Amino acid sequence: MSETTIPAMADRTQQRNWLPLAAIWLVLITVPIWLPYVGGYNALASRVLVFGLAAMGLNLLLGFTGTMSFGHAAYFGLGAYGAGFVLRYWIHSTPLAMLAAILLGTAAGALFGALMAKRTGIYFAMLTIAFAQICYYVAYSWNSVTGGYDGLRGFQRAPLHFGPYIVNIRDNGVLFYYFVLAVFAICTGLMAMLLRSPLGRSFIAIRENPRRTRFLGIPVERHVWISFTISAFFTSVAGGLYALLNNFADPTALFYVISGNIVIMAVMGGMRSFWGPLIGAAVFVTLQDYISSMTVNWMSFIGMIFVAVVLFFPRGLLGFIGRRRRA
Amino acid sequence: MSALEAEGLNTFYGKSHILFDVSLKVEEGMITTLLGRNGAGKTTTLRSLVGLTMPRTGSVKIFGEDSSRQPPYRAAKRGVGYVPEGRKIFAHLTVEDNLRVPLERPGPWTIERVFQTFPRLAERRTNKGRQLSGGEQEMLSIARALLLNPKVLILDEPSQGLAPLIVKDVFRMVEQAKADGMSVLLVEQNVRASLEIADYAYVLDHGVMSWSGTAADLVKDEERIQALAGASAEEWSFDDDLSTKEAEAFSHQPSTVA
Amino acid sequence: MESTPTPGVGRRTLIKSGVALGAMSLAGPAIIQARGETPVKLGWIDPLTGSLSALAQSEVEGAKYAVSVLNKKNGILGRPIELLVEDSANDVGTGVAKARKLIDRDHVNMIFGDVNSGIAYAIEGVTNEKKIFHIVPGGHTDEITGKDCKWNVFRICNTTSMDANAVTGELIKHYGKRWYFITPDYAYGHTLQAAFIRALKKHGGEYQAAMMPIAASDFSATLIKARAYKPNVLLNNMGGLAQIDCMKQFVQFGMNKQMGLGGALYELESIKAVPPVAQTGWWDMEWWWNQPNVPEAVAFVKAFRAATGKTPSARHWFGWVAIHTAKMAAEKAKSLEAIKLARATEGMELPPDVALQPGKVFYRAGDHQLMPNIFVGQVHPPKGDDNVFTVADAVPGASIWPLADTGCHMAYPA
Amino acid sequence: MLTLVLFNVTNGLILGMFYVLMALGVSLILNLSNVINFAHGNFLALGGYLTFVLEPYLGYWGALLAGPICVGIIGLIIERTAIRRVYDRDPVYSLLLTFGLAFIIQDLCRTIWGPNGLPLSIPNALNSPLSQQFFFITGYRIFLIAVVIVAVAALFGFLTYTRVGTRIRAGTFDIETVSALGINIGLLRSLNFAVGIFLAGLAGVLAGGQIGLNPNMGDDLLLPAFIAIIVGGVGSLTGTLVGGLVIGVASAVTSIWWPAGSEVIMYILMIVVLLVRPRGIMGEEGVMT
Amino acid sequence: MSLLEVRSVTKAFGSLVAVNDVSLSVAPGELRAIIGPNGAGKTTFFNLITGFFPPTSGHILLDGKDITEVAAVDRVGMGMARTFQITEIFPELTVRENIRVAVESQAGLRLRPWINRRQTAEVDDKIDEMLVATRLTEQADRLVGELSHGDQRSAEIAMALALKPRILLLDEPTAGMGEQETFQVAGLIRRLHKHTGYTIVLIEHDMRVVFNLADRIMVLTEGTLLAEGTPDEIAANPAVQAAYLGTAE
Repeated sequence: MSETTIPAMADRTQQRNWLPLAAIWLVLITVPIWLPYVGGYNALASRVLVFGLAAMGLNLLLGFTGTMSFGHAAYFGLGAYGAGFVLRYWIHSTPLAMLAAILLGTAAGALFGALMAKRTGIYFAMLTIAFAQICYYVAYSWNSVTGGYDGLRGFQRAPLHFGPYIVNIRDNGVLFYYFVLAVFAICTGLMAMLLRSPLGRSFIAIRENPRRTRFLGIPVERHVWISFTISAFFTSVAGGLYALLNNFADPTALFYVISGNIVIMAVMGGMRSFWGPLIGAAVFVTLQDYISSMTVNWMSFIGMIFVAVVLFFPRGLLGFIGRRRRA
Repeated sequence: MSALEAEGLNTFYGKSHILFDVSLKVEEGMITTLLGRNGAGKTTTLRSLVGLTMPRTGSVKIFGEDSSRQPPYRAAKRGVGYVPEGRKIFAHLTVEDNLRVPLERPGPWTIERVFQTFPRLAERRTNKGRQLSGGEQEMLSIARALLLNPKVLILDEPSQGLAPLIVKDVFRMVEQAKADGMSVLLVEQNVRASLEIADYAYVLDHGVMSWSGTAADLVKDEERIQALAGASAEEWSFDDDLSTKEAEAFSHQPSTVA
Repeated sequence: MESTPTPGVGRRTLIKSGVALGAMSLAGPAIIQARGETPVKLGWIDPLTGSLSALAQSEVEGAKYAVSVLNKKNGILGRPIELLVEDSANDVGTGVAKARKLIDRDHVNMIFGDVNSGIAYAIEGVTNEKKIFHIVPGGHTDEITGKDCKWNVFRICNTTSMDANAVTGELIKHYGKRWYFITPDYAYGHTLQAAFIRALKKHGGEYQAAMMPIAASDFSATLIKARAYKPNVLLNNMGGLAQIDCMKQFVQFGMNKQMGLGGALYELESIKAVPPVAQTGWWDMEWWWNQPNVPEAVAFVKAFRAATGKTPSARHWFGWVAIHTAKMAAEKAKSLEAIKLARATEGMELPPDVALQPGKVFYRAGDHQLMPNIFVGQVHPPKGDDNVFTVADAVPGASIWPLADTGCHMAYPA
Repeated sequence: MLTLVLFNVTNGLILGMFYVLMALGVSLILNLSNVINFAHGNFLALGGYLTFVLEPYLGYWGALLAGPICVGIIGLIIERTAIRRVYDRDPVYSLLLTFGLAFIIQDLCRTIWGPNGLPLSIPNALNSPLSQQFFFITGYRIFLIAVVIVAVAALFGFLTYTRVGTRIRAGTFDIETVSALGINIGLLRSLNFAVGIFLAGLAGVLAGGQIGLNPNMGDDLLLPAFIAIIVGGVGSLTGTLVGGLVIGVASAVTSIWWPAGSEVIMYILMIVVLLVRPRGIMGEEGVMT
Repeated sequence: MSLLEVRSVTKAFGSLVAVNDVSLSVAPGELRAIIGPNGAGKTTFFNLITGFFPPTSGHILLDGKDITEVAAVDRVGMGMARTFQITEIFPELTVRENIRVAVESQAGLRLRPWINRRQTAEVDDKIDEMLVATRLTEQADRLVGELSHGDQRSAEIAMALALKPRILLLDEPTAGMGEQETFQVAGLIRRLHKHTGYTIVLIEHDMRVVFNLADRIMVLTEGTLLAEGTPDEIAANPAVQAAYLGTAE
């Protein structure tokens, strides 16, 4: 990674202006109020958060550890299936569904990561695709459990129970959005904490200079593996939310195209900034949604946006802004 | 007219300033040597001349024609042959294929002539570059530059890591190039040997051109030569005193001699 | 491909959607609920991109044609019809998102779709949850009107079992009882193959089968295996582009000289995309344009050709029927409320100028499945324009798919 | 059973030919320019469609060559205007860029030529099986093999015996030194890109004759092409050749027992190869990572 | 007993023998310089000591313990820290952040996904100490990539020091530096050596640095040991002179 970058280490994040942060949360919290006025709808906002979380999860690996994965659909999709399995076969409990999503996705991430950690560059990236595609084919072929190509269906997210209080996220789209937002907030909080911790700093150190990092006594392969696993963890949370959002899980969520989309969201938004991937996801998801309603040629428009970002926003959308602020 | 002329080069790697207003001339038909200790900026100077590293300011002229901030192939097209440090042969290609890479400028040098001149390379023509010894690799690297039929030959530490016998061969080749009418810019750490064959010499020190003149003048200046190798170690007076804070900081470091 | 908005038939333009929606939301519910000029909004979701796009685009074309016809005749309940088309991109997640978008944002009155049974099924989850009247024009899986039937969902195309049952007799009669299946590995393929096997076993036949990925494009290995089995007939159950690819390789290997070819669906769109030698075998058509003895069909084909320059396929007919069903149901119920619409549609019979075929065509109350004729016949190279199929028999759907076999238990919300 | 295996091995080799043609193009571009071209499959489709357009004017044989050449020129233009700008940047940007191009080209094909797919008619002489025994070896498939062999031989000949080819191979190893030796590497990369796209176009024409044209026709070949490169070893074109044939055979043989596994076997094979030989079958230490 | 002992190591890359049967013994508290012309195998020798790659034959002992098979990263834990010929730093991080990574690694926090206030304070104190020791306090919050060469090198040494090593290996610490910077870095090394008694092994080209700092010098040419001795002995050795300046025929 030869580009000059925007570091995100504690020393500067602490001095950081809190205004942009407050703005982001203000925008997210007020979504259900203003969204209808700009032609949006709650499920779209939830989708943005879900993919934003997946892309931010991936970005821990891509932007902050400097390691490429083309296979994060595996953890996204396994998260979706994990949640789906619980709701479909076992118990109507949203928290347990999320727990299963995390366990399935993270376990797979840890296992595959361990098998790949010694590889680098394009070999690493291709192995990530390979493992993801194998998950895809398993989900595709194992009809009796996963529902095969048609997906796992016939389940619904369950309302949340807080003692005597019931929050009906099943039937109320706004409440479900806030549920997604709450999970998103916890996850981004964890990510921010991680990036300020010694472990997070070791990831950034690996990105900046793996050789130096190794000679500071940090086992690079093991830390890449840990980063991979943590990244899979966040992506699987997003996958679990995705299943709850759709009341559905299908093999497409494991397909390499989803991996590519997640990478593109991160890169487009700016993979060196903390919030960049969320911006990338917001742009990608809403544009795709809007343009595909207007013209069947939506792919051309999305494609042109990718090209334009590469040619005119060399650091991604947020990287561009961040750069100027620093200058 | 000079074969090569650099004027006020300032070159950076990222944010580090490497060359400070470096100027030099390579006169036609002469061997000019650029000397200096390791890390003085010799290689950077050469890279700036051929365009591999773009200087931030300054100009480069090749036979009077401005070629500042042009991609490297332009310099080569104008007749600058470059033998990079570390030889940089294509390890996975055969000797013959290595020789087919350079641009074919018209002139006396052809692959056949290379094989006549360097019979060792002819013997190993189907061997991969990585199978060659260091000396053979150096020959190949020089031959590759000669195939450009250059008017100026730039060599970056051709004797590096070679056995003395081979070093002699290399220097003979450089003299032969001069005899063939080429102008030569030679970067060397083998100071005495390079002064032996050079006409002009430049000394680069910490990115600044600190001396220039005829090679003969430099040969006489034993002190400067010694300094070039750093062999004459003048006593430095260090400020070894520590502030109390520093002393405190050091006291927390482990000590192997208790 | 046509992608420009047709006036009155609303695929919205880029500017229109943003501005109009914003304006509407700001103006509040008063405008939306104003009677008379407010259009009835029909949301249509189909895989306009991806391997099923040819079929999907025909359905949409048929629907748009129906909308343009009906809008000249008072629309629905005297209100103009606005058709909002969304691309599901052959992806379940996208399809579901589009359904939510049409319902939550665009406040459509009904939902239609999807060619892909899996997506159709997933959309049902949303429409059922939101209590929206939902017509599946072209997704075939049995369960949609079978054991997973829902009160708000009606289907126009046949179930896989209906298609399989209709053609089995002819296949045995013309070729024999040793069959080889090439079947796509998803719900549609599974149920279709199972239905065929049930029917074949009744006649004491034997078979072998290969399950292929839904979007497979190379069939050489499978065809090698098929030939080794030496069947009387090869049943190509693939759909869309995969079916076409399989057909081409089948004839390239000269296997058309060694065994028969047949199956449930070989749609007009697909037949037109293969070379003449592959235009062969015994198949079902869910609707066929060339019915010289049905004046309504003749008139429809003529008008449709004049309007679009195309010969209508079964997919066009699905679109046509779907929009008409919406109108008829709304006018019978005098409401756009889902429950009333569903009650009105149960048992509803299509008039001849909608059914475009002989006999009684109706929505069966017990499973919400349309009961048309299934046209069984032989595919052949064109004899004149798009005349690639000769009907041997028109089998009434109800006769081969009794309600008892469906496994549907219809339940309305309390 | 043995016949079945034999048939499938043969069939797999034929299948592998496609992967090889596709993978060699991807590999050329990756080796010299460090760009993973995700739009390669779409250039393949475009090549097929252009041939379809040119066929009425040039006849099949003329179009067979003209189509790929046209798509090569289109590739060249795209390289000169867009792709060259990402050479010196993090590879993820080339991913983003080529993903975008893939979307645009696919959509263009669908808009211009329709989603249905079009038949690319091939001369009748090629259109029947050669023998009853080896029925799956049709005249067309023999022709296809011949074209691929000629193309691969031409490519290797070009790379081995021409100076430009030698420079491309040298550039794979050390592009900077190549430029210092007087070679305009911008031009070299453009040419190399065009050759890679030409190969994609050729694959598109051949695939078009076999299964017809459709806008997504290259998608199924893209990942196998990457796998072929990885299995063979990045940086080695011979490796790519071997890798393509190996996964073709593996895929065909697997489908005897497990038709749905014909794709997943490639991934399993890749994982196994990389666990045993971290740089693929022919990969070398030190050549790219 | 010697702290570091290298017993006849050889390293071959294919047919090229970069280091040929070289032995070395460094006593505790010694400052040892390794010199030799470019391409003599000095850096390869260093890489063998630090475990960058394994030797073809021979053994390496730290404090009497055979560490030939120990991975590089674990040698750091055993008290071996190094710097590189081309400064290896985290250019886009500040000096403080660079050192923080090292301090936290040394403190055994490197796997910790959180950090509490007390530990943060401790880490900060150690960073400050390193900044003071290397005289970088004023540059603490600047990006390392923006510093002068000499300061970058000081930062790299600060990172190595933060590991609290028992032996410090410096590969050409003054390479590519100006006069003033060379003096600055040499001064730092000398202070370190003098005041803490660090065992230091360094490769160096600048003879002023070598002769002013080293207790003993070893000379490598063409991968073999040419000479070993005190600075005075080496200065008087004609073979070394020839190796360095070449011979005029």
